[in-house]
Amino acid sequence: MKARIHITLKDGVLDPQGKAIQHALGTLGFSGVEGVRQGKYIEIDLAETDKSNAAETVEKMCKKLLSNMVIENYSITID
Amino acid sequence: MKARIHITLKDGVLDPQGKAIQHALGTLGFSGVEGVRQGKYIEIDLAETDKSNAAETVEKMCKKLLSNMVIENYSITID
Amino acid sequence: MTKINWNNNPEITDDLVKEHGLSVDEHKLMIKILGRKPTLTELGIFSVMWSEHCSYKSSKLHLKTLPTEAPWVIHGPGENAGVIDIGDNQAAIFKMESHNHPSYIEPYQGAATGVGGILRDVFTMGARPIANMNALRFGSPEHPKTRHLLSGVVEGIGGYGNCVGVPTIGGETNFHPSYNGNILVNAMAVGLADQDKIFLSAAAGVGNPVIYVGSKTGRDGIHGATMASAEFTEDNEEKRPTVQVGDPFTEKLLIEACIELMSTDMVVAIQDMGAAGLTSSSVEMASGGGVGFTINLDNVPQREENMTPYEMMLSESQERMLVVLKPDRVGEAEAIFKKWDLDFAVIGEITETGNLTLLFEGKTVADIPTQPLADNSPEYDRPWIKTEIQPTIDAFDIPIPIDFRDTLLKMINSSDLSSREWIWQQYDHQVMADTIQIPGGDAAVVRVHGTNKALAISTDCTPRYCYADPFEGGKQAVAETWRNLTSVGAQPLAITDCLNFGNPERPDIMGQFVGAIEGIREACTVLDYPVISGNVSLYNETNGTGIHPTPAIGGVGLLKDSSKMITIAPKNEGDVIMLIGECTGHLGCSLYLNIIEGREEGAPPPVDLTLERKNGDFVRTQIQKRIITACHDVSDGGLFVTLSEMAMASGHGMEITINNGDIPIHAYGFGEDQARYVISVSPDNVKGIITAARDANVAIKNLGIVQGNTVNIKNTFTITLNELLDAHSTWMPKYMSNKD
Amino acid sequence: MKSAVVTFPASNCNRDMFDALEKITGKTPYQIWHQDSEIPDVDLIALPGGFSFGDYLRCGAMAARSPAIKAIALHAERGGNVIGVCNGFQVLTEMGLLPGALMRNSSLKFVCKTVHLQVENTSTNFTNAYTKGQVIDIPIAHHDGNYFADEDTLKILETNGQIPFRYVSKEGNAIASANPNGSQNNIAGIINERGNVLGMMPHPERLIEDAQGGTDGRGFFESIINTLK
Ligand SMILES: Nc1ncnc2c1ncn2[C@@H]1O[C@H](COP(=O)(O)OP(=O)(O)O)[C@@H](O)[C@H]1O
Ligand SMILES: [Mg+2]
Repeated sequence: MKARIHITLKDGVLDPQGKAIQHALGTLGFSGVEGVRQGKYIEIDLAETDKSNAAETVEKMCKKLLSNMVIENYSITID
Repeated sequence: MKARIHITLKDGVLDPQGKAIQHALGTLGFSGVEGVRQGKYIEIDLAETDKSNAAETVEKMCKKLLSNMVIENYSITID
Repeated sequence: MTKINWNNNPEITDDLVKEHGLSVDEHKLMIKILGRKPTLTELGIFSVMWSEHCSYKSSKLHLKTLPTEAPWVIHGPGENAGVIDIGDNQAAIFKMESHNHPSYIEPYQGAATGVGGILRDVFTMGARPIANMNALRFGSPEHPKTRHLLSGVVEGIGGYGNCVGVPTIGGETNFHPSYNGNILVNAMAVGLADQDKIFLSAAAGVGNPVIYVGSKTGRDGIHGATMASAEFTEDNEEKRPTVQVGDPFTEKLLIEACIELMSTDMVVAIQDMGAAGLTSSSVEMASGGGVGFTINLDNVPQREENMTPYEMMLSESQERMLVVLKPDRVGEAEAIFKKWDLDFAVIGEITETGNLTLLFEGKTVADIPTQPLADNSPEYDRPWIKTEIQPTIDAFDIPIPIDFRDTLLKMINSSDLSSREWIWQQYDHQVMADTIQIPGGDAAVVRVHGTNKALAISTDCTPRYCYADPFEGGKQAVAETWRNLTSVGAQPLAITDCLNFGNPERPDIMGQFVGAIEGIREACTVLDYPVISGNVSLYNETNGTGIHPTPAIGGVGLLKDSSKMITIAPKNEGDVIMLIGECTGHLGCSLYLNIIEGREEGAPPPVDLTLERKNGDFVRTQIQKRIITACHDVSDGGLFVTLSEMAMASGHGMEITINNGDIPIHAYGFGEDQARYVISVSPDNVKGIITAARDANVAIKNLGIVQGNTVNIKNTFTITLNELLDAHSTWMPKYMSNKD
Repeated sequence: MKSAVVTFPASNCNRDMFDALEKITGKTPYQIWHQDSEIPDVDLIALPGGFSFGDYLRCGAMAARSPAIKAIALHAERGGNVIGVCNGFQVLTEMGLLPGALMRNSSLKFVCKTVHLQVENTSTNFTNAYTKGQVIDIPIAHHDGNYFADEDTLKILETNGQIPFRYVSKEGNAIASANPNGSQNNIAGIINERGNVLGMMPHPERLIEDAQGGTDGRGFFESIINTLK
């Protein structure tokens, strides 16, 4: 199975990369950009064949390693 | 409108980060991890209200700045 | 006769041979060596081994003429890197290499993998890398790609070097339209080893195991020819060469693991997999040792599925090494690589056949005698024509500026002369805690860890001189590194070169190459400063326009007592500023002529090597005696720029009086005559140094004193330090923050 | 003083830290490999700079899940001193021994240069050899030194004197132009509430001899020695 994980910064956490992209888009002449946030996107191929088992495992992976709960949120999709 | 952009490495391009994450998951005791690829996830808030205009603009942004066409692919969703 | 598996083997047509970049004659030679037609894998192996990059076929003939010996040279060209004696059973090991084309395509990864590759050349010999340098040439600042390339290259060099924990301590950066379509990224690495623990690549010992360590093999950077032969492979997946991505984390582990391995007595031979990866490493190890290799490709650690022998042999995946071990030591070696989480596989063994024999899925897919493959590679004496000599420009024909202040400020605020701090701030130049002279001076200096010694390193080349006169330019590049090492008090010992030129099949370009080599040869001979390693990069051109000939030189020198090192910054108010060497006011090919008058013409300043040696030896001796307290050689921009740079570095102003005699003042101040140094000495030592100079027949002149916070050249200009600093420091940050 | 230096894969200032400790304390530090689950009884554990695990995923994240981490946390819990410099600081926040996180520099660029730091609190284990308000010069070299914590945490750090070092101008002002990485409140280093765990981005171990350009880093190690007297 494939797990797709989105890791995004929590609201209120400053995002230097997002800010820099927004600025760069402005200088490139793109107008109307009201906000940019950059996060991570991780794809994991799992040997597991049961969807709910997979979801549970990936949840643990996020908590234990993939995301830093002080500043980040995560969301998981399994397919 | 909100654009969600996924930027991933092209097939065959080495992904040192993904490799290291896969390894770390192994040491943490997660078994059955067959592959990990890490990409970027970018959210952009746009003033634009027309979906197809937005899509067109974001496409340009990807080509000009957000993705490195030599090694990366991108995909865009607008909502 | 070995049975060859002809299954899945396309017919080797003339077209296919051509697509592999081999000529008709080369094809014939290949068949003669094999005694039959090659397999596809063999064709691939021949094509990369005989490529310009690996075989030096256009340059060999001329490279042979370079001086490579001196009593302190332990290994000259021919090994992965050159080795010199620095006393106390210690050796400095170094080399410079180009990564031009990959860096143009993907600046970050191209530059990063360039750093990775040169580091491996150095640590494969048993050295711990202790310094990185980078010599960079970009197109004109106005060219739309320049900003992107500069930012990517610098980030890539930093991204790799910073992570592996080797300080990047210096380099050089030029901008010129001739590099618009073909930038140059030359990386140099310097390492340190004990002389009795230097490892070479020649394999030995029939039956000894051949080990693959590092990262897995993917389809990275496979020779462009693969594209053409994609239709011959089994799966129809798109086979365009993929960009090589650097993994500095793995490289760092590889450095530590290899150093640990080499601290034992298990290693017979070791070699990094550089260009043409598994092919060049195995062929060089086998031919160097006069033995054969049998490799079972099924055992090669692979990152991707269904890789063919052709792909495995031609892959340029990074961070890999090939090792020949003593028998019965595989277990011990494996434990080391396991500890560092690196791939480790026994992929073959040494045979007595002299052949590189490749097995794949139980069949022989290649069987090539390695000695003729490596040593009988083609060698060309390409036709060349001597570069036309440019007329010497008379300084009186160049207008005198109305406003010297504006002129100087304009010059130091230019792309050529402005501060490179924006670049080197992105490099960790202090990791390892031995950097005692950071970028910004003449040479970078690192201590030899745990000793009182230090190595000084400088990379130099003035391409506009080389273009006008390759011979004088070649001399000048060598002389400038020598001067820069001398300026910090070091004894210059040896150089590495990275010869970047256009298409050698054009006689004018070949003429530039030959001229530059002659110049390098002459300078190395007179200065006792041999070439111990190097690299040639040809075909640097786009749409038929070659780059400026750019023989980048990396020089290394030794300070036996690092406490005697000096910088370009005078320390005390009241110190006397003096000039060593003669001003003739040579404005031809100068930056003044270019920046202020918009002209790129004339003969470059001639390099009198005997004078260089005399003046440099004098300066070094006086530094060693602690008489000279600061020193800066005079190069780009001439005397006024040199004085300004010294003032900016010190935070003190200067009161200077120029006695220019018959020479127009602008030519005196901005001329680029060679063999000159500006020094500072304490007032007590002025008399003494003048006497010593007279005795040594060295020209010396009192220019003025260190004082206040303005640089004041009497009757010419007065500029405050703040104005200077502002002009010097802002060009690059401003340029780079201006996105387009 | 007995000390130990931890090495993670791709730590690269471990030797520098080791040498500094050896020179200043006169004793050879222990070396801890990231997979060691037991560590010797020492007065100080130092987590050095570098790019542990390539700084992949997040700086310090994988190192903070190493086997040696449990023992280090236990050492801290028992009141033992722990310092983390640069990557070591990132590991300490990822371990949760120090609050907050270190984000990408606001310039998005790696920055290596010498900065001015003001020593604000001299009553800590790590700063008592300096004088209050002293401005010292120390090199930095990092890509991710932009300190972030939520407002409540910041308030606590500020009121408890848990910010021993701040980036300042030569004159000692914590102004924006003196901030090399965008850190909140110009924070260069923080200390835990109990006062035995310090994380900082600048590298004191690179500045302990005149040949390195100064000795302003020494006070930091000398402070720890003083504390143990
Ligand atoms: N790409 C670079 N990387 C690191 N340092 C650089 C780079 N380019 C220039 N520098 C540094 O900037 C200073 C000035 O360079 P340059 O003008 O070429 O010196 P010189 O004229 O003495 O050879 C040197 O200390 C050099 O090491
Ligand atoms: Mg110089």
